[in-house]
Amino acid sequence: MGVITDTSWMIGGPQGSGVDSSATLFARSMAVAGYWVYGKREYHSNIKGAHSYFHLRVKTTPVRSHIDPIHLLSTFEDSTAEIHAHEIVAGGALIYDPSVTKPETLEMDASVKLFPIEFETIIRDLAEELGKPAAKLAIVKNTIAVAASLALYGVGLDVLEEALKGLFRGKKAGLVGVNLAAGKKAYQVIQSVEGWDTFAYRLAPQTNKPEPNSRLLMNGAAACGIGKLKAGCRFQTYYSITPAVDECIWLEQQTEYGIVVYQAEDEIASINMANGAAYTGARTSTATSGPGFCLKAEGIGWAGMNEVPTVITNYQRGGPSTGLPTRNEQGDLLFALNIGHGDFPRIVVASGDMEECFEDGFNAFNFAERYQTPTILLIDKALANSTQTIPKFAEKHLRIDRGQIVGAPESFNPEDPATGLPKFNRFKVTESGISPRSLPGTPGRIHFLTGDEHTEYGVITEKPEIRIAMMDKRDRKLHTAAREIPQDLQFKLYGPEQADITIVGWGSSKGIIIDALDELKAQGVTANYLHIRLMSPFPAEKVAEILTNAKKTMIIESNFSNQLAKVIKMETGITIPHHVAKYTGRPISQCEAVSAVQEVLTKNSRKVMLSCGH
Amino acid sequence: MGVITDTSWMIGGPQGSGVDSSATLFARSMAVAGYWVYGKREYHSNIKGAHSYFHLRVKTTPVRSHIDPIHLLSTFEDSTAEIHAHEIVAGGALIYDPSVTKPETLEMDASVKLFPIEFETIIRDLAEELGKPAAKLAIVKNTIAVAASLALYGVGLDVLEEALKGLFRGKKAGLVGVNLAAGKKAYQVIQSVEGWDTFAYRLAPQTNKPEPNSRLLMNGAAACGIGKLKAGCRFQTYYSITPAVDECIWLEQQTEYGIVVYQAEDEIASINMANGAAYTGARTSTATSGPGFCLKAEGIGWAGMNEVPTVITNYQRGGPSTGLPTRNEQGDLLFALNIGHGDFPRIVVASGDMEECFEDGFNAFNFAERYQTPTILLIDKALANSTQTIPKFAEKHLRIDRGQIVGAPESFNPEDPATGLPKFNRFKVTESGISPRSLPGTPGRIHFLTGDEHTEYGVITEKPEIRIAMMDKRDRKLHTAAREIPQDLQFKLYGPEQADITIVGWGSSKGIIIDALDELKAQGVTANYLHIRLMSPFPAEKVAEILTNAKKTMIIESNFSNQLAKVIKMETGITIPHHVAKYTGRPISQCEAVSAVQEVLTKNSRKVMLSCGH
Amino acid sequence: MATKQQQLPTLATKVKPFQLKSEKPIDWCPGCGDFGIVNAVQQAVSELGLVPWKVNFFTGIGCSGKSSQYLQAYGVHTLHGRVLPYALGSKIVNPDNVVLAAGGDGDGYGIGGGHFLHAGRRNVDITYIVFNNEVYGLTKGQASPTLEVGMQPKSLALPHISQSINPLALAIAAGYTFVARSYSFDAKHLKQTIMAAIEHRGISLVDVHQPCPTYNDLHPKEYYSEKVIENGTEMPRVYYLDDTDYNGVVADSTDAEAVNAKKIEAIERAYKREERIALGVYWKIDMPTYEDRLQSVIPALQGTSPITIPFHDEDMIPTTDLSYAYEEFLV
Amino acid sequence: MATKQQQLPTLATKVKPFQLKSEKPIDWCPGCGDFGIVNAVQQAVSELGLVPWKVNFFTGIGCSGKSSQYLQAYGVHTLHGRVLPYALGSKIVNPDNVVLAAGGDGDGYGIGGGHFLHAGRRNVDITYIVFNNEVYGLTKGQASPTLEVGMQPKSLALPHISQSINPLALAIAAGYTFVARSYSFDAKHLKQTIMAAIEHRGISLVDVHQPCPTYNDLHPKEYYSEKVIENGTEMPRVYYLDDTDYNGVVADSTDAEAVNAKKIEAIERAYKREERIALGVYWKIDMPTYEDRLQSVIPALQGTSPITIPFHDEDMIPTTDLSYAYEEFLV
Ligand SMILES: Cc1ncc(C[n+]2csc(CCOP(=O)(O)OP(=O)(O)O)c2C)c(N)n1
Ligand SMILES: Cc1ncc(C[n+]2csc(CCOP(=O)(O)OP(=O)(O)O)c2C)c(N)n1
Ligand code: SF4
Ligand code: SF4
Ligand SMILES: [Mg+2]
Ligand SMILES: [Mg+2]
Repeated sequence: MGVITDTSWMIGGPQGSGVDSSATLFARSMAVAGYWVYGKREYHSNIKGAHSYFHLRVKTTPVRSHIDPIHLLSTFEDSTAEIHAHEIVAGGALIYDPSVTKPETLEMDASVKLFPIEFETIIRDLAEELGKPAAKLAIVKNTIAVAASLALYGVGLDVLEEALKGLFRGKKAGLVGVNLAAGKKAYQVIQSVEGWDTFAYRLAPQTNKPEPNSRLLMNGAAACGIGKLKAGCRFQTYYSITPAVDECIWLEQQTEYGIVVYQAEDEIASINMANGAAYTGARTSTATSGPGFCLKAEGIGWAGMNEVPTVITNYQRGGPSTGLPTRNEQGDLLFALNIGHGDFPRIVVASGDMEECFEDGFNAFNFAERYQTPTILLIDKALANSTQTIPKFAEKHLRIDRGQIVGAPESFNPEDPATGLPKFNRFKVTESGISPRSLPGTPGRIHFLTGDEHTEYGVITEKPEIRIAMMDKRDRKLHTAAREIPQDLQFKLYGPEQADITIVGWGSSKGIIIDALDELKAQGVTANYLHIRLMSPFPAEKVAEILTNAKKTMIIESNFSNQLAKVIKMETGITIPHHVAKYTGRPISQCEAVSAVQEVLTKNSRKVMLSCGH
Repeated sequence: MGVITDTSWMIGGPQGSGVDSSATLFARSMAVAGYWVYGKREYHSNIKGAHSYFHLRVKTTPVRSHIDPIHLLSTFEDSTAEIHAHEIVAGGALIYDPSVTKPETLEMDASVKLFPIEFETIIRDLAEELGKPAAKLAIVKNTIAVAASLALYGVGLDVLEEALKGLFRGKKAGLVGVNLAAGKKAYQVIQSVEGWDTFAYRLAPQTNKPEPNSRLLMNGAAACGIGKLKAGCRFQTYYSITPAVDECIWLEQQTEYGIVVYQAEDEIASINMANGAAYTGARTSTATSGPGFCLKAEGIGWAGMNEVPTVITNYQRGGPSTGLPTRNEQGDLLFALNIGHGDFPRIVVASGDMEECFEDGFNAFNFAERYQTPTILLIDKALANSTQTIPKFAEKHLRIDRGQIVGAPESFNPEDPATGLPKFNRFKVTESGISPRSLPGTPGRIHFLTGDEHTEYGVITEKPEIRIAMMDKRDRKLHTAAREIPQDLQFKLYGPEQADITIVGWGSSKGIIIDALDELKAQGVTANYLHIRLMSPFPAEKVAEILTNAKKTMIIESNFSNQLAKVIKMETGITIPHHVAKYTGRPISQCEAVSAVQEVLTKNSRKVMLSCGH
Repeated sequence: MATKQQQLPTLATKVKPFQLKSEKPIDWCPGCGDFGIVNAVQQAVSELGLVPWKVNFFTGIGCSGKSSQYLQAYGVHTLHGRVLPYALGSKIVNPDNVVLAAGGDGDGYGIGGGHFLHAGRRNVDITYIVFNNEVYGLTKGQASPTLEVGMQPKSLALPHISQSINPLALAIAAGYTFVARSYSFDAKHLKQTIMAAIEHRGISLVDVHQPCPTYNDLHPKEYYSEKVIENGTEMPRVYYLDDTDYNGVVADSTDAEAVNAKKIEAIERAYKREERIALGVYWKIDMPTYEDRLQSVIPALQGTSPITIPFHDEDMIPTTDLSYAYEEFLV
Repeated sequence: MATKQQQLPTLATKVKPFQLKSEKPIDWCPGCGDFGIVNAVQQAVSELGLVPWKVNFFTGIGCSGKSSQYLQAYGVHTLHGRVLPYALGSKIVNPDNVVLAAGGDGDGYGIGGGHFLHAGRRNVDITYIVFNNEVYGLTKGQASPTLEVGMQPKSLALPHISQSINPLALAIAAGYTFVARSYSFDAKHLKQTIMAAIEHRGISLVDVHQPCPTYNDLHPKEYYSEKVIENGTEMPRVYYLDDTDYNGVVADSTDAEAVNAKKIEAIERAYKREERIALGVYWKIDMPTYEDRLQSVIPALQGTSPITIPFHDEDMIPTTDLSYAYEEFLV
């Protein structure tokens, strides 16, 4: 009996048919069983009908990436098997509905085990038992497909029950029963198929089971949202756009925290409302994706000029233009670094995994307020929409840093309004570049803001000497930030210090490459991974040092032009000789990362283009 | 008696008081006298009252830059002398109104010659002679200040008369007389001052006088507009903004040519209307400046994705944000190169002088249509607003290139509408990356456009293999352009092949640095100048070759962060070790350029910051 | 300025609606109102006998925005909220094409609100069809500007706390010269309304009530076919202005007083509070178009159009004589 | 939802208008109407006894936009066309401040047209003053959206070929709850109108006719002080709604029918064709503000405001308990 510790499962179907909830149920079940899960979601820019799928990987140890082969493909309609059957490995399995799928017509390895399930029959039986119309029960198809998979993997019904309870809470608790009943029937069907218990990819039982409720099953969008909540974000503006809208709607639901989520008339209103609110003193952010990010260019420049601490989360998706609106890309790096006309400081952070999404969501406000400058978070769609089991976030080490905010001066006498009127040098020229800030409403600290060049008091000026002082002052903040931001928030080298090859990357590739390091090691290659997180101010010196000392360097990015490689070249002059790029909108898999490294090592390829995945 | 061949003249006053027209009259007069003129205009973001001035340089040979010292300062009110008197060189002169200016209170070299003019008296006398109310004649102050200057420079009254005739044509011809009469009186006053004819900066008569009407006295905005007209531009959209509005209003006045200039409700409408019109087949452009350019980001990306030939002129001004809205900067290079999310090809050209503005304004449409991609022209305010005498533009070598436009297919039969319906592979994957284009209205060539990734027919797709083919195809166009665009439109090396130092620059610095080369030579320094004009596709190889072979390299830019140096580093890996930057919003003068080069040569300074000018 | 006759490019042999279907498979949700609208457009184009390759169909981004991919004509899927600028730019340079624009209520009245307003001021001869489903369909059901305050379709996390706009009243106030309402499942009325809008010379707005069965559970198809009680009697929800004594057409556009009075009447009609929904033309006036006015200030455009004026010869030598432009600069 | 009383932050000792002048020298053209508007704002703030440091003055970009630099209060010179988003964002997070917004007609009705429309839908409690001079002053006199079709002020190269908007009618249609017109050189009326607008709880629009002597030669100061012949008698150009029997105030905002009728009446008044110019309040209705509605859907905001809810302790340790947020994710 084959048991393994790492498996790859997929479920698919037309959009709107419940693929997402099936995947969530499956992931929850596996998590309840103590496994670690990583799931990636692929869907079209369509509401109903187009093919979508969820690809889940389950391991006995933490997992951060998907692999391309499928061990078990679970389907409940005709299209998924047609599209994905050829990806099932030898000895893998297919769960299908024999009334719509004819295995003999599929392009598929001959050794794939077949598990036909007559969905209609199960539903009909169930309907009879419960005395409900069968049409009302159609939705349990999803549960059946999941339960059948669990049976095959050797996961018990108790786990399914627990997972269903976690999923259907409060008003929805009534749904547990019927779904469980359907699940039971699916178990029976599977267990009636000959050889079901010798499935080659049956999972090894989890021996090192984490404490129940000690982990989170979460995606990057929610992780970032939670980070923002923890930071005290009280105003988030947005205009609906995939995939940024997920974070916004999630935050809107958190009514307990008093956060106002404002659906503005467009992204221009969003950024400028955010600027207005951030200036006023609320911790404020706005979230968007490429097309909306374009529209924020002018507002971001204004925040830079006026030293207003607005946080902007840009969820990157396939560009250019409307592009591949529901697909992955790391295509906005150069744009984010240069958005807005003229020179002004900005902080740009790119998160690499759930923990970074949470921490960066939190830190962004500290950076923005401490350095009084717009702070852009880059999160790619693969991270935003992927689900992962992770330990609960560490929170103890977190501190709020509001930077220099001053209250009323001592000279203020509430009895004498005139003492509340004096002007305040909000833009004082200081060595750090950071000036004390007062919030509107504070007596004795009246000042002006203007996108025009201005004096210390915020008064418009065109005087060359003030211009120079102010440009220099604003720029110094970035140098201060570069000095102060802890190095491990800037970049990190994963794997051995010395390696045959150093892989450079950013964003969602982090988990994939880290997982690939293990696989490479197993294949006899020592590789390490330089993960870059702080894009502005860019840690040029340290990065240069690491790259200069590396034996061989390569970069992996999910964009066409290898934008990070360009940034590194611009900042350090160093040319990374081997570029791996993926721009199909599908995230890189662990397998792809491994073979790209091997190709660079063995063939010395200068350019490797990846294209796995539908 | 001192005669010179190169002089620096200035007139100033509150905005709205006629400084501009005075300067134009002076420049025209000098041009009529056969001299060459370069004039730079400095003004506040204000309509009336703030100090503005026009700085003109007059030479017996062509001139492309200003110098900082003033030989003759002409004033008709109190503020200008107060602000600028200290800039007058020893032996220079001041024309002033003794009723408002007291020379003894001015910070000024003792040797400056004084020419008091009682403006009120002249105007009163004139009013009496003409029987008009004096108040109606106040405006001739400007002419008086100009005429007095001409007298001092030794330029005859006949020249003034000719210039006035050129200025006041058609309905305004009646104004020639009164202005000439005022001018005559100014001549008399000057010639009554002792020693007027021994003024140290009296101009040498122009012996090598160009043919009358063989030259243009023009600024960069008009030069670009003329280039667009010549190219057949038929639709220009804009939203008012300094300094781009000048080109637009000028084009609007050219009703003879049938060009439609559309003042849209904002810059977003401008770019997208332009896209709509360019797609439809009219040669179309839009013009803007920094804040408006921000708003065009999304539309530019759409044009890139849909291979629509829209031309965008971005008149750079002091940023960030509203910045120094009427001042100079070369601050939008990195933004232009990276504007819009995701990767798409764009052509970016930066014009360096009047001729380049004209040619680039013309070529932009050829590039846009041949490579079917948005084409961005960068012109800096110093170029847009400076006046210069130049030979009439060469036009003979110009050719229109509309790229691949196809008409109805042979299969089309006007009798049978069905033959007009077939779809057309507008986005055919070709080796050059360029696909045949059909304009709406063409039978048998129906196709779709969409900002989503699309098939050859323009149908939305999310298929990885098509995505790859299309990204690659679009990118290839840029390689084709890099191969095809003539090298002298990409960059040019001015001065000797071999030099002690190679200066790199772009935009309006061209004229200044070329003028500086002469001065440096006189000072014993051999320098040459690498002028970069095509920013995307960037001529990386050739530039790298020149820089690698150069003895020593430095760069001069009018922006804070030396953006071109960054681009060069990103594109070639080469670090230019000496950076000269000016970011006060005032253009670089020839003197500053010369001394910056000297400072680099003598002190080996890594960073030189320039700050001359009010 | 006298108003001119509409001249549409037509065929001797009309194409059939099925010939106007593109190959692209439609991927709207089953039961979506969008189907009805695209069908009506195909039928209108067919019935008017328009030359399909002279039809230029611009759409925004959203479920509705995909429509341009489904009509076999020159179709341009633009940017979210920007369909009007595209359509205007295209029509101004080439008035020979028939320009149709369409998009969602979020697209047109939300992010596109500024363009919506200003397009009314120009009166360029285009037809603009808005798919009004009260939600942002393609981004999964957030409120659009036509969703009434206090409502909460199932896709909203919290009840809606912004007031809705009245697109018809706004359009009339903004200067649109043809303003109508229709309903996506009233095939005949919708087709006829679109035809009338295309035939109208000037900018036409057709606001189409469009059920979104996936996100808008407040106003499904059933809502529109329900009977409502009015003055004690059962009446169909949907009825026609043509069956009432309301007439929104301005008889004489030169009588400024009368035009003004009619405009107020039309706005009042648009604001009328009723359980029922009145389909039809709320407002129509014949006025000079932007194209007409352009020709009056730019004589060089008379009898021609921006795209038609030649600028090069057969050898691609530019033919534009710059003398006129040079004049002011010569020295 | 019942409407609440306006509560403004006031001082026992009012500051004098001169104390509200900032040090920045004003650089408008001599005779510009803008002077009158800034004076009126200073006087209104003084007379209402507002706490100056709780006054947050947001302005757009243009000649008008410079105003925020001239009032000694927290002043924010925003971006062209974006003054409303700034003002709204600021007010929503801190309702304790008095938020004033101001800008040009190009700024507000042109590029800001979309925000102008949508701000009406929210009814956030701010006051918005528009400097209506029919031109783009700071960019040298191009047409603004209030310039009538066919007009050609001296700064225009060609006659204007787009129709103008009627800002009052649009604002009423868009949902503004206080809509008034005033004139920059009618110091008393303007001051009083601005005061009433500030006192109004909800979004107020004050459209101010403002002569631009430099570019708008059609409507100089003299135009406004001219007499016009009406029904055969000489009458002053400018008059007051208060002196007529028109009353734009909605008495009972819960009577939907009556509100609707009044709204139509107000729009009609705004469109009234006359040589004369009627100053005053065209429309006023008391309705729940956006802030009120927020509190109704987000209980955590009741009795507090976004900026007031604490999120850290004295040692800057975050105090937000994430348990509630974590719940759905725990496994
Ligand atoms: C600038 C920009 N912002 C946001 C989006 C995301 N987006 C796509 S469709 C859509 C809304 C669609 O709603 P609507 O216009 O009402 O059309 P419907 O789907 O309801 O037909 C949005 C916000 C985008 N594509 N571009
Ligand atoms: C995005 C953007 N576009 C254009 C401009 C240029 N601009 C500055 S002021 C102005 C117009 C001013 O007109 P208006 O709003 O009517 O104000 P006024 O000067 O008449 O008071 C414009 C277009 C800008 N600053 N930003
Ligand atoms: S989401 Fe709504 S509008 Fe979009 S296709 Fe589905 S039903 Fe139609
Ligand atoms: S240009 Fe007009 S609006 Fe601007 S300051 Fe001068 S007069 Fe006032
Ligand atoms: Mg919609
Ligand atoms: Mg204005």
